[in-house]
Amino acid sequence: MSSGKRILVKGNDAIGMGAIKAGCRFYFGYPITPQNEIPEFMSRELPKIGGEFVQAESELASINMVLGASALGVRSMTSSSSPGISLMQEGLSYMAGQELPAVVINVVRCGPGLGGIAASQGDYFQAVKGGGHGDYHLIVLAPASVQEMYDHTILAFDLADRYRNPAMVLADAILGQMQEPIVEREEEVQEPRKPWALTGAKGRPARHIKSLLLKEGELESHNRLLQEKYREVQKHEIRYNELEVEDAELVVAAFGTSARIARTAVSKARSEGLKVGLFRPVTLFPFPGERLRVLSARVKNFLVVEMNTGQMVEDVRLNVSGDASVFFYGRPGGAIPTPMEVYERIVKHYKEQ
Amino acid sequence: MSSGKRILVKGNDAIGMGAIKAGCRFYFGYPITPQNEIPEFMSRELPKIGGEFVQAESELASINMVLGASALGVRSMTSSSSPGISLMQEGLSYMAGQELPAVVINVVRCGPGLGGIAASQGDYFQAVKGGGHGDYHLIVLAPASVQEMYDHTILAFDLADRYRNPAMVLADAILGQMQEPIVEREEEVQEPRKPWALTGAKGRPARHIKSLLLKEGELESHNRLLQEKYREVQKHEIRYNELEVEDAELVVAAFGTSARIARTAVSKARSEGLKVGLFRPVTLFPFPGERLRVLSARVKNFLVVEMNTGQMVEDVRLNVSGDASVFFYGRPGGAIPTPMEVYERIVKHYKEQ
Amino acid sequence: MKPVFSKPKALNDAVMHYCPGCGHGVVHRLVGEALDHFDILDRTVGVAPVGCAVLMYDYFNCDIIEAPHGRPPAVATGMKRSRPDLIIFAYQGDGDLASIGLAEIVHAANRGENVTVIFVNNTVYGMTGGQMAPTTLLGQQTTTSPYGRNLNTDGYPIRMAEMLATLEGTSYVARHAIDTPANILRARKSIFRAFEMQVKDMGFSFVELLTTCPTNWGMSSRESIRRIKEELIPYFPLGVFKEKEVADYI
Amino acid sequence: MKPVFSKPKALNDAVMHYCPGCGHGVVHRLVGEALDHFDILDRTVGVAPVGCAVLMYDYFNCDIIEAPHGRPPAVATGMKRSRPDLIIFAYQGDGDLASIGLAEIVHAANRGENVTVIFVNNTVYGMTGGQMAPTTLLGQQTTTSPYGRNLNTDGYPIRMAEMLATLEGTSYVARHAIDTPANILRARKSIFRAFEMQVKDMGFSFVELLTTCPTNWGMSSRESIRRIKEELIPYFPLGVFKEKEVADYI
Amino acid sequence: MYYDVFISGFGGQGILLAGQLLAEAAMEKGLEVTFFPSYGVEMRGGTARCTVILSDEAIGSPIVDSPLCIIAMNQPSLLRYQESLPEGGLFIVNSSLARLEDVQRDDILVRAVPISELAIELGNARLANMVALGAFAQCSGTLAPEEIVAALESVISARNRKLIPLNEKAILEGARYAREMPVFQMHEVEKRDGQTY
Amino acid sequence: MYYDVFISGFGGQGILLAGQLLAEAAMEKGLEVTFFPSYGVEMRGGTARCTVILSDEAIGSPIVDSPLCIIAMNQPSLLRYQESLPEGGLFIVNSSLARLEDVQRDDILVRAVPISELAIELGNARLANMVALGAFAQCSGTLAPEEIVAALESVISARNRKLIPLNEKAILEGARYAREMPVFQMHEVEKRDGQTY
Amino acid sequence: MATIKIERDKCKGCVLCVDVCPYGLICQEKAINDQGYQYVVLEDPDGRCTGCTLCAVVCPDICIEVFK
Amino acid sequence: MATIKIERDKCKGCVLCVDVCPYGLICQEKAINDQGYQYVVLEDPDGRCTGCTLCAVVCPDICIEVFK
Ligand SMILES: Cc1ncc(C[n+]2csc(CCOP(=O)(O)OP(=O)(O)O)c2C)c(N)n1
Ligand SMILES: Cc1ncc(C[n+]2csc(CCOP(=O)(O)OP(=O)(O)O)c2C)c(N)n1
Ligand code: SF4
Ligand code: SF4
Ligand code: SF4
Ligand code: SF4
Ligand code: SF4
Ligand code: SF4
Ligand SMILES: [Mg+2]
Ligand SMILES: [Mg+2]
Repeated sequence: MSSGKRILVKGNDAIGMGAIKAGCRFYFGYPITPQNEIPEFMSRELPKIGGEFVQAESELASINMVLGASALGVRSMTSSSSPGISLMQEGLSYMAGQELPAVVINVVRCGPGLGGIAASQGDYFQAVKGGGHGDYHLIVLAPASVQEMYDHTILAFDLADRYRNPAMVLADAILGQMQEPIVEREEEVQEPRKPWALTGAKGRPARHIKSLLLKEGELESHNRLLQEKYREVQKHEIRYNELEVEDAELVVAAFGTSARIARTAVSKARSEGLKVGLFRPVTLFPFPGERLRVLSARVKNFLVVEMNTGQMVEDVRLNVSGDASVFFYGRPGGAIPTPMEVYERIVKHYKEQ
Repeated sequence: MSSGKRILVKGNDAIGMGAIKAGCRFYFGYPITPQNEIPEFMSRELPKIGGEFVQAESELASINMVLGASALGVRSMTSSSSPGISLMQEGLSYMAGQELPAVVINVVRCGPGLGGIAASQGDYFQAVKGGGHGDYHLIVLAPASVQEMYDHTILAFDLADRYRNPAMVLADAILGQMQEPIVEREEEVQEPRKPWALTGAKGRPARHIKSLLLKEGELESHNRLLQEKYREVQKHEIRYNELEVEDAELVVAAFGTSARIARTAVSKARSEGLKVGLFRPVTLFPFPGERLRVLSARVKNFLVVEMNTGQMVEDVRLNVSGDASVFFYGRPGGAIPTPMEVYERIVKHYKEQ
Repeated sequence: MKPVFSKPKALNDAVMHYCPGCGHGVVHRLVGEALDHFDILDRTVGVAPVGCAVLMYDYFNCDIIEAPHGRPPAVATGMKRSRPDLIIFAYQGDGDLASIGLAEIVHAANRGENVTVIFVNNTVYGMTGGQMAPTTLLGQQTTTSPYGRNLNTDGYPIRMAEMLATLEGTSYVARHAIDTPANILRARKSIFRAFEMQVKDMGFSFVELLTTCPTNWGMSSRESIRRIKEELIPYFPLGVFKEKEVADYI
Repeated sequence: MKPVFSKPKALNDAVMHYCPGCGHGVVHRLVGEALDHFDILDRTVGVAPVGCAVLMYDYFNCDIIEAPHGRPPAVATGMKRSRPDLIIFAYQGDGDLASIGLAEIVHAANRGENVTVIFVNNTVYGMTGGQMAPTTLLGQQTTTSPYGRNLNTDGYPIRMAEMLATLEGTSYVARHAIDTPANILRARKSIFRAFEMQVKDMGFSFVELLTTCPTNWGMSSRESIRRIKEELIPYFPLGVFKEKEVADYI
Repeated sequence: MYYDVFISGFGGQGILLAGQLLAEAAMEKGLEVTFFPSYGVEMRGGTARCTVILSDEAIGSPIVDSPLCIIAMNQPSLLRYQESLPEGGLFIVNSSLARLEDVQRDDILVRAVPISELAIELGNARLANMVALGAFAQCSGTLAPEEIVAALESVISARNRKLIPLNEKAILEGARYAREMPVFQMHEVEKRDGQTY
Repeated sequence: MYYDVFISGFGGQGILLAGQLLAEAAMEKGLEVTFFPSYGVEMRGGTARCTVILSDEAIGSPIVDSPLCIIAMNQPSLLRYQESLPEGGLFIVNSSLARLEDVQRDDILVRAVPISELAIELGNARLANMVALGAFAQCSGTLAPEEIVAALESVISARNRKLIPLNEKAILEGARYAREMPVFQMHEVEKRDGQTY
Repeated sequence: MATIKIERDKCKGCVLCVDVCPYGLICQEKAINDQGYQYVVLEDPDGRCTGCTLCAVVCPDICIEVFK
Repeated sequence: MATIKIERDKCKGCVLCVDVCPYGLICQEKAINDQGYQYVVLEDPDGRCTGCTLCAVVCPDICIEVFK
């Protein structure tokens, strides 16, 4: 990261800035709180730089506009929040099947249903296990600061293009609404060539992008190739952060805003002499399970903190070794676990050891 | 089950028959292969008995028509297949949030995207972990015969009403298209009273059904009540089938059509002297994890067979004890694992013990 | 002295959350008066949209359900088909009805569902903070048309009443403005007529109301009322576009 | 002797999977001829629907993408906005366009997207085995209207060309029949005109084609052709409903 | 008792009806039965296929890789499916439309029946499916031809009730032909273990 | 160094701008900072709230249960939020619009500043947010009033540039008042451990 | 004789009623109500109100009742 | 003089061309082609074909080429 000027930016705006920095010139979206600043930013900025902002008639239309733009090889994106993202599930499954790269932002709010507009992490499963039909994965990034809202948006474009796969930035209402200093990236973003894109069949045979594969065995092979690709992603793109896990007796695992809250709790615990560490998955798919496996060879207590009723905790359980204990603390429906509450759980489970 | 006359019925028709037996008089749906026999059956039969068949303009409309009908306290349903079910995710999240009972049939085909029309189990995650936004669960039943297509449809209505929650029958193209003898149920189905239904506010205060909960803490409490309900469901409604697990050294776990295929493989293995059993979850949510935990105290080898790249296997892993080995064999994209393939895996992993 | 004008019984006494001068309140009252007039409050179920009127269940004394954004016509269809004895009305904003829910309104209308739809057109997304709606006028600045709605990129404001009137399935289609007392009384008459159509099993009835959104128009209530006359009515003409005399039903 | 009628270069030699007498083949040819005529094959991207024409990428020599059911207009919008130099056409069936994709077609039309939409109306869901479409005629039996389409429960057959013509955003709207040679030649002219509109940046163009589905109509090819004249055209009148002379664009 | 049969042919040959009738007959006999048709997009291709499984126990897999019997009603089916038969499997070939000389396997039982010709002799090519079933009943020994005849009423729609006698005749004719079939069409095969069938 | 402050008042009082200015000033000083506003449906209710966190280390939770300082710009805020303060917390009260006698806590530091009156004296009630910030800077000792002034340019839009001097005056006036504030408004409190602040 | 009753605490001070009263009988107060709005009141010392209901018809918050 | 060429293996025997030929020059065969359809052929011993292209215009399978 360059040592440029720090500027105070709202999380949602940082996403818009990151997208433009990444070379995204085509935004398609439909308003929904708490991410309206993204379409608003794009509607203001894109026309200035020769891009196009289209307010789609719905999230269904948004994702399909993105699908179309992406098929032509340009970088494009959409953003929404939980109910709107649910409406995109068919389109996301198609894009995964068609291997189309694009970036989808989910500034998660609380559900189920209309729920509310407060922050939540209730869409982890949907993002990570595949809310649409069929065997596929999105690449899922979980920023935890406004700087990362910017950085992850750029990274999402890069990963999406590298793996020809839709990538999702899974933020939440707090990250979308808060302001923090960020430093903009100075180096140019490199857009890869896209020899698969539809550009008109000039001087080459016609190309098709499709997910319907009717010939015997064709769809199975395609699925196996997709799985192969996901394994590649798992091999190369796992990212996570750690804080004082080296000597930790208990490790708190949390992503996004929960990790920020947990960080405060962990610091307090450390300051009171408890050997506690923090493990933050930065990529949710690929999930840093291997690292958890390694950690759990030594650490026998994990506390997973989420703003939901327990979703990532399943992936933690799937990965830690059999004799490690995995505790969970979460609050659903827009309630935010406080640092104090997390601290109390740390103390509780630390003692239980 | 009564000892009535056996009749040869197609799986999809059995669903229609079950629905009508259960008292469902309102069907809303949009055509999609491989479940078209369901709307076709309903369009033929419902008008004869004073019901209504509405061909909705889309799956989005279908699920919302069901939402409306269900809110008035009547039994109603929709059916579709994978891409269409993806389009229902917002509506399902609303219905779960609003605690509206209804039955949704997913005759799964292969994906992702348009994929194909062959059978698949690629929508397990979507059905079980929640393809929509927020923390919620559907009740998910996995029939494995045409008789169960009939029975489970009735059961789904009962469970949906009992818990005020949408219930899904997760079938697949094979179950939908095949014909087997079934025996129709003779006893009347009891529909519970629905004191929460919207029926016009005659002689009582007006009622509202909603999922938007804006007052401080309200949505969190609502979510906690929902979780409480899901725990009740887990306590009372777990169903599974077992075949020769008592002395088994290796247990094959599979649901739906996979379980049928596995059954043939298990019989073959048994006939050759291998101590192999079969474990079939009948309810996918609630998942019979506890029983797996118990089994895994003794059985140390599990082979999960699915028509996908590995979904239910995660729930098996989450539940068996730490030192049990869980192997997986699956084929995605409409390919069907053959009994012989499964048998070979059984032999392989049996030896690995 | 006797009261000659009071709050309809269909509405309760809660303070409404709408902004000062917002048109939703008047429309609520007119609907309430219709429910009183036909004495159908206790067999009516309303369908609330997602939009500023999402909280309408806090104000009406009838059963109400919340529909996902844009889907009230589908929800209303599911209801009316299963309980044709109930009176079902959907209340929708312009984002809800003319944007995300376009397919649902057109198809419910085309099927001639015997329900009543009240369509509140304030040329903007009120609830989410003033983004462009399909009904936003050309040149109108909103938070997502910061340089004014541009026909090259954003297309034309859509006229729903006219469009629905062309469908064979609609029985009653009208547009009115919630600005002057005279226009409000005309709107009232149409809303009454719309419910009457349903009570008489005459099929799909639809009333579009041009209303103010002072907050997102960035205007005082007074200026907003003026804008209806000066800008909205010229583009969205008022009147009854269609009125079937007999039901199509066989 | 020189060939005076050959397969357009825009189409390849594959045997098409359509049933004998199916109208899709003729429409493919007419679109192919238009691509040849304007010499745009190498800068055209087609959007295939989900419907019997989903496999059109096996027949056209231009780049083609498969859109989710009903969403071709949105996919086409995403494409044209990002590469306005490309020629984008969407090819849709009546289930695709008039049922599940109604919001997308109306909004793309209303935004005046500079794309061409070819709408194949065969009054039935061909691909899925003959269920009722929004365009199914009253009384017509289909697998989901086994007693004939009933206006009380199923509503009216929807006339898309007329509806879209009422939108300010559309530049060219026509309906033709694929039955007699004369009608086919008229359809050809309209399809050419529709692509010409796009080539000249004139905005949204739309051609509806009445075609046969012998398989699901349960008729011979011959009877199907007769049905177009006897039943379809009386309800779906032919003609050019709208043709802008100059683009609206500023 | 367990038996599975795969029937394949052209779209118009009544393949699915044959499968259903067989399934119905077996069910009426008290057996467990599963019938699985081909469906959907495949139908456009003009081929029809189905699998019927009969058993006196609960049936496991409804899908069979290697059916004990295949009925090939036309040449493409003969070519495409003969490989699927297990050693010793029964291959009933409609020799009116498929060339026996294209059978490559010498480890299976082939029964060549001029199914279409027999049907045409009975007065209607569309009776081929019934002739085939009769032959199948006879060759496989799973059901008596009469048991299949008995199920006709349940499978044939009321409208076509008057056709039942003709169908009955066709079934019995197929059975008769198979019973009296010249033996040269029975390949003598050797299993790898040396046993002779 | 770590400090967090919660500002609450009516919609029109410029609460969010105050928070942003504080955040900007702290950032320009080189601190880490997080600003979190209330948003959305709540806005319709006519209240505005925000939290600003300053620190010389990476900031953890952007949400604070118990902020070290609360600025209550009106009576509802005074009533609703005083409970959130920790022992010894700083409570800056706009005594023009909130009644000091409604402060129930005796374990916190209360600073009563007639913020709105001071703003009106400066010529415009809308300067209240700036006055409040000046007072906050003075009382909390987190930033110098001048450091806040210096950030004005970054936060105030070009269109309103000419208002900067007036805003500066208001900030300094708030700081001055707080500096010279009569002492009787400082509650002497005893912590449970007997220490006196 | 006629008059109107304005529910003070429901009034949001939009002044739409003020504008339509043919006799200008409704005035906005400086003071604010519980909701924080400058509410309106009837000022009709001479009993000129005709009970025409225009004010009530336009009031979005349905806080005017008319008596005659 | 004119004639047409029908691609036998693409023809699906829909006979739409048969119906439009003004001179009835196209006939359906009893035999079937590779696709399994009874294809059509030109029977124009007297060279009456005018190359009017009507048959080609209606052919859904684009299997008629016309020469003049
Ligand atoms: C699926 C979905 N998309 C978007 C939203 C966000 N949203 C809520 S209300 C609304 C539009 C409100 O505008 P309108 O329908 O015109 O009603 P108004 O508030 O103007 O009365 C939107 C986009 C949502 N709740 N759900
Ligand atoms: C979301 C979704 N719903 C339903 C389907 C199933 N489906 C495939 S094609 C089709 C309709 C085809 O009819 P039409 O659009 O009229 O095209 P045709 O085949 O008649 O040319 C349907 C409902 C699907 N693929 N995806
Ligand atoms: S935002 Fe607009 S529509 Fe919503 S309540 Fe306020 S004035 Fe009314
Ligand atoms: S089903 Fe109908 S539309 Fe589809 S290919 Fe056959 S004739 Fe054409
Ligand atoms: S009733 Fe008429 S006269 Fe009386 S105050 Fe209202 S508007 Fe004025
Ligand atoms: S119209 Fe109603 S809300 Fe508005 S000022 Fe008058 S009384 Fe108050
Ligand atoms: S070109 Fe004309 S005359 Fe010649 S065969 Fe065809 S239709 Fe007949
Ligand atoms: S129209 Fe074409 S496909 Fe049909 S019969 Fe004639 S040549 Fe064959
Ligand atoms: Mg609006
Ligand atoms: Mg069609």
